[in-house]
Amino acid sequence: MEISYFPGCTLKTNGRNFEGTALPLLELFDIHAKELDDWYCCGVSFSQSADNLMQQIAPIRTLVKAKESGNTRLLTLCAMCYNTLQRAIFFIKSDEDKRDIIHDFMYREGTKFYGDEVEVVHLLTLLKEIGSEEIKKRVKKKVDEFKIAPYYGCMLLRPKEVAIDSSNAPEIMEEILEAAGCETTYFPFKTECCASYQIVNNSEIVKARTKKIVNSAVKNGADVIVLSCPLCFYNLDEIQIEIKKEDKNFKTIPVLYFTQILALLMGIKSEVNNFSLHYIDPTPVLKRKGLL
Amino acid sequence: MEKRMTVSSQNFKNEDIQKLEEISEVNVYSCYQCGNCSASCPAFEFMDMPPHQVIRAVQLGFIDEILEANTPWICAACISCTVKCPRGVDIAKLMEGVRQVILRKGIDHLNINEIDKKLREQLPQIALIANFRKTIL
Amino acid sequence: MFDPKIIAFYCKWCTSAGADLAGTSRMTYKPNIVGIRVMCSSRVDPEHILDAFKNGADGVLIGGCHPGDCHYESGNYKTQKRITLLKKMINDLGIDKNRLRLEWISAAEGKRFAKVVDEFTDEVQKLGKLKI
Amino acid sequence: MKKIGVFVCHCGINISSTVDIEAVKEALKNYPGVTHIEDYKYMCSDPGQNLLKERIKEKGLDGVVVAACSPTLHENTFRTAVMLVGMNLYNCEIANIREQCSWVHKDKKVATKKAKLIIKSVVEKALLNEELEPVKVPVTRRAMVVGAGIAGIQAALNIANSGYEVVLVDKNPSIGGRMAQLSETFPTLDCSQCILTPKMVEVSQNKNIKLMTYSEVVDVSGFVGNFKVKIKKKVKYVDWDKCNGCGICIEKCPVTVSSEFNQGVGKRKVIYTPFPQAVPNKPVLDAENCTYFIKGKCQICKKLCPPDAVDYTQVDEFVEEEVGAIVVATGYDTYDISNMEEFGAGKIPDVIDGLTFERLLSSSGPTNGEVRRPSDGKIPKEVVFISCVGSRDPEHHFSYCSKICCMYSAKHAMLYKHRVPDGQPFIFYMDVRTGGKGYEEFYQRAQEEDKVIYLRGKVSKLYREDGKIVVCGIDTLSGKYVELNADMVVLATAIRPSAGVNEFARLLKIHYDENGFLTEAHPKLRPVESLSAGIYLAGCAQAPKDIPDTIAQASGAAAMVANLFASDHLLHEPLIAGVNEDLCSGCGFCVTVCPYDARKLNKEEGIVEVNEVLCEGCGSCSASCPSGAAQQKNFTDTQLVNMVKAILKD
Ligand SMILES: Cc1cc2nc3c(=O)[nH]c(=O)nc-3n(C[C@H](O)[C@H](O)[C@H](O)COP(=O)(O)OP(=O)(O)OC[C@H]3O[C@@H](n4cnc5c(N)ncnc54)[C@H](O)[C@@H]3O)c2cc1C
Ligand SMILES: Cc1cc2nc3c(=O)[nH]c(=O)nc-3n(C[C@H](O)[C@H](O)[C@H](O)COP(=O)(O)OP(=O)(O)OC[C@H]3O[C@@H](n4cnc5c(N)ncnc54)[C@H](O)[C@@H]3O)c2cc1C
Ligand code: SF4
Ligand code: SF4
Ligand code: SF4
Ligand code: SF4
Ligand code: SF4
Ligand code: SF4
Ligand code: SF4
Ligand code: SF4
Repeated sequence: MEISYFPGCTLKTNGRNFEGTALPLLELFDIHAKELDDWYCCGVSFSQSADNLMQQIAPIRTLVKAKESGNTRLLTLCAMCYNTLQRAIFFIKSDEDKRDIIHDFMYREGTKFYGDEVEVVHLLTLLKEIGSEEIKKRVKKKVDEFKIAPYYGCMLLRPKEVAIDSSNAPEIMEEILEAAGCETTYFPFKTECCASYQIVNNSEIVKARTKKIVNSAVKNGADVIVLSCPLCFYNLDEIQIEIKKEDKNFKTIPVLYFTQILALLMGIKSEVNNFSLHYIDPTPVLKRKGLL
Repeated sequence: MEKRMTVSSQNFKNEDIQKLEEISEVNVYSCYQCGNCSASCPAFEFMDMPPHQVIRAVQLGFIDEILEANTPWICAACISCTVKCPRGVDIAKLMEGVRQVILRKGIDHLNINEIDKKLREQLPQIALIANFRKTIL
Repeated sequence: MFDPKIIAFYCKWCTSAGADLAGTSRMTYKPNIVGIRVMCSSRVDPEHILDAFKNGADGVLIGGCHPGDCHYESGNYKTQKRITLLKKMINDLGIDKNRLRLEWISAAEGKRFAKVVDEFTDEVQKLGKLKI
Repeated sequence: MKKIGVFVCHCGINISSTVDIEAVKEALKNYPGVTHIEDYKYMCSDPGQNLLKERIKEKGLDGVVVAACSPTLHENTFRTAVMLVGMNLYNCEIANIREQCSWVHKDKKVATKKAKLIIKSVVEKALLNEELEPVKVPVTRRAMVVGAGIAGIQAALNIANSGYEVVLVDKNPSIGGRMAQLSETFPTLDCSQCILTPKMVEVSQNKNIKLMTYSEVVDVSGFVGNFKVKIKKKVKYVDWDKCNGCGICIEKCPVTVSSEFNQGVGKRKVIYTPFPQAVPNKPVLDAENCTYFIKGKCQICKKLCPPDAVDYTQVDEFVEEEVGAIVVATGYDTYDISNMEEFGAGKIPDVIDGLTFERLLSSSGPTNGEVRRPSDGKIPKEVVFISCVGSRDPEHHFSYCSKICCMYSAKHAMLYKHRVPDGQPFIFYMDVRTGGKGYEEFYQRAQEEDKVIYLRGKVSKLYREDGKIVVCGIDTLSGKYVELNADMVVLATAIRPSAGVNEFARLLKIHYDENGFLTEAHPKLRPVESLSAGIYLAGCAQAPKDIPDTIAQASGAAAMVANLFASDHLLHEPLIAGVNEDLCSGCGFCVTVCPYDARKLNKEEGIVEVNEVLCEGCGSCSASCPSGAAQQKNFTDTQLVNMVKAILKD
């Protein structure tokens, strides 16, 4: 099966460990993620002002490319891309007047977009559709007492109309990881924001957030945190180093993409993990648990 | 913050308030001040004025306080507040509105050159782009 | 703009009470509709509807209780059957079937009543004056 | 032609501000049949009614049309007035130019035009109205009360003490409802059982009350004065006629399961009564959990029962009752905490709901009234009470206020403090609603004497950490973020209509609102009646309410029943459908559409016959009759067609 794929900007750079593990993983299920020939930056943060339609153009152009690709589904890995594209679809569907204005603006491009032509799916949703049985079948390694804290952050869960699972108490990552034989841990901070792009001008907020989130994971016995957003990844991973500098008692914890764990369990060669992109080295714990 | 304020219907006629309501399309009068938005906000501790007080200030027409507060710039557009609000107030959208009202006065909030070079190289692109989109017009 | 004439038959127990609620709640809706209160929507004979069209109505609205809520057990089901049949028939007579509408509106649905009236009036307005 | 008088009401300015009364009068002055037209400021007032009566006499009118408010409001008023001067009440018609005209249109021209059309069409109807006399229908002077919580008990006792028989039905093995589960009750803190039990005993001893517990209504037919109700008596596996209530079976049954009455915190046996003071105090056997039914072995209860009352071969039994009136008092459930994801969705053992806390407080409860938390039986030292859980949250749950939780949370905090003097209760609230006699004083006492700390804000989430429950929220008064490490959390969950009541309402053909609460006939003026004659509402089935309000409404419903039973027959609206024997071809179409079997085909004569008592006047037969033989009185084909024409003429 082929599915169109929108990588977004970061997966080609900081997020190579994410894409690198996700795509081979899908191949195991005979799903070929075909990157769009041509795509635009999604804009990352969805514009919320009623009168700023310009910012909607970029994601819509990408969706038009997806429509032209001939596949009806567009796969995303990055939570932010998922969010922006999905909200663009929701926006186009829910406001006819604004849709018309956008169509007028794009008239030279010779195409229109109504929102029903393509469906944006996140990898987690896709894996859930594939189902536990199929996931189980492909697992090669067994791990014991490896406790994973799945962290969702914001963009997969909010606003409600784009949420891939319950906004308050999502379970989808747990379901998939447990199907693959992992143990997940109760983690009350799994849906809390890491402070996102505030890393650029106010890293103190990110520090405070990460400290709360990491402490909670550690307290609940987690060995690693897994997630699905390159920005959360950076915020939770790199900042721990900064926190550690200030607070010697702070206990760090490795952060991984959920696909990295699945790829290791399914026997995909470990090089795709690009462990050099991690700030807190996850290899010791992975070795201890027999995954490396 | 001022300790005394004169409440008057004149406050609502303020141009910025009207623009804010227009840009955000949020009906702030739905809010019954339960504070759930603030309690869910990841940046609460860093804000001059937590989200529920921003709403309150819009309800009463105290626009200057809002424009001066760091709140909209601290907001991470995480939408936690919006999904929690029992009355369906889209606070995240209102925050965007406040940012836009200020930005459209020609006041950018961020000077790209001020960002630490090392940080700039190290950060994922999505962090930078998201930030630019919220802080410069 | 064209001012359509719309006749409505309301069941006393639901839609007429819903219309009253729209009134007590001070909602507003388009004024083209004039209602006739009957005991049950099933009192409405297809003949009455045809008669209304013949006499110059541009649209006819029937309001009954929601399925399962009929005051007379099953009146609304009968109405539904009759109206479905009648819609086919008037279409054959050259009257657009959308000029006839059946809606379930309960006594608690004042808002819905107003909405239905506005929507239906718009629709009939778009269809223009009925010519037979 | 009849002489019709038209009376146009201003309703103060409610009508006259949007309807040009003079123009209306002008337009109708020469309308065929209208011989007199007049306006007045308040037609329903005494002078207004007198005016109506005077003119009928003076002008020799044969019919009147009052153009005023909705007929649901004053049709009765005006019809009563005309009858006083000898006019048949069916010669008085109402044209609704207020709710359906002046209040919904702003433009005076448009509203005036519409008012004219409405009045003209009603004049057409009045012109052809027949003089009718009400049909006399006998009343079965016997009532049924469904639901035997405090509402049902009170209604049943009041009706029974007025001298009428009552069938009291409850789906549970015992009567008492939720009140039996409560510990002490606000605002006086008297013990719930102590004030309820005497009433329960009174029910069991009252000769006029026929008690059917563990029973459900499965079918209802008929109409006011003459309902037929089919009741399923659920299988109990105990022959209650033989059982003497000794309780040996309960004591000896070796299997225990979690007790519904104790909200799952305590245990009960498989053969059980829900609580010791149950009425009737006879057990039922829960076959689902019984070893004998599962494995075919045990039979201890049967073997040990002195009068041999246990009977494993029993089956459901169905009985029919005839009653003239029905009181619905099916009460409430509380919103299940599994719906509250941000509060742990019921997965955190020490986060419980209010009813569970009542059981912990109750001296006859699973902890004998000691407040011990479910997870480890420890006495909690800091307890957080959260109000408005699921209530006042239109985005995620329900928009309404559950009305009693402010008060019971204050009560809970207070009682907790009395049980655990070194403990500290906290209440998160958004508003405190204490509208009731002595209620605000009760709230003040909770704060002043028991030092309950009120935090103003909605809790955003809570989670477990180190054996505590961390409650996160904001105190909007201080503007500070609050984190509270609690030992136990009590959620004041929304009051919901009890499960299955909407299906039941459909059986009865009464309405319920978007939240599932039963709809009263008028929100202010008829709060104890349903829209269907002869069916009354009491207690939380209609809306959340506390015990005093429940009792008041239940007594009101009982008074309505007694009112209905005051005479031995009812006057039935004569707007029925007859048959014109000359026109009837005996096709039988009308027979198949009539929902009440009011029409019977007389095969010999080849025509249909109508039972006037059974006909409810829906008019369905008239619409289906191909020959025009079945005409509904005062809604004849000619009348309807004339009304249509009157509207379309200009
Ligand atoms: C935690 C809590 C604390 C409270 N504390 C107080 C207090 O201190 N003071 C106070 O005044 N009020 C208090 N209340 C409110 C009080 O419980 C109610 O006002 C009262 O119980 C309502 O009585 P009811 O008869 O309407 O309903 P219920 O008590 O619910 O009775 C309904 C009965 O109908 C039966 N039933 C339901 N459906 C059917 C059916 N289809 N067929 C047959 N039978 C059916 C049920 O089995 C039940 O016996 C409290 C409520 C809660 C939740
Ligand atoms: C400003 C205001 C607005 C309100 N708005 C609403 C509303 O919107 N909706 C609503 O539901 N409720 C409203 N209410 C409440 C409503 O007015 C009351 O619930 C209702 O009027 C109470 O009726 P009653 O018969 O008990 O008392 P009353 O209306 O006070 O009637 C008592 C009668 O007894 C007579 N009387 C008194 N003493 C004696 C005596 N010794 N001998 C003989 N006769 C006596 C009096 O003359 C009077 O006629 C409002 C109240 C107020 C004050
Ligand atoms: S959550 Fe909604 S209602 Fe509550 S304070 Fe915030 S905006 Fe107002
Ligand atoms: S969107 Fe902004 S204001 Fe709302 S919770 Fe997130 S950071 Fe706070
Ligand atoms: S009769 Fe109706 S319309 Fe006239 S004054 Fe009375 S309430 Fe108002
Ligand atoms: S037969 Fe069933 S109810 Fe009786 S004692 Fe045994 S387990 Fe209990
Ligand atoms: S042992 Fe027999 S008589 Fe005694 S309570 Fe049980 S069933 Fe009734
Ligand atoms: S009674 Fe109080 S706690 Fe209950 S819903 Fe109303 S305001 Fe909330
Ligand atoms: S009007 Fe006709 S159909 Fe309706 S109840 Fe009477 S006889 Fe039956
Ligand atoms: S439908 Fe009309 S003609 Fe046929 S049996 Fe009934 S009354 Fe007679």
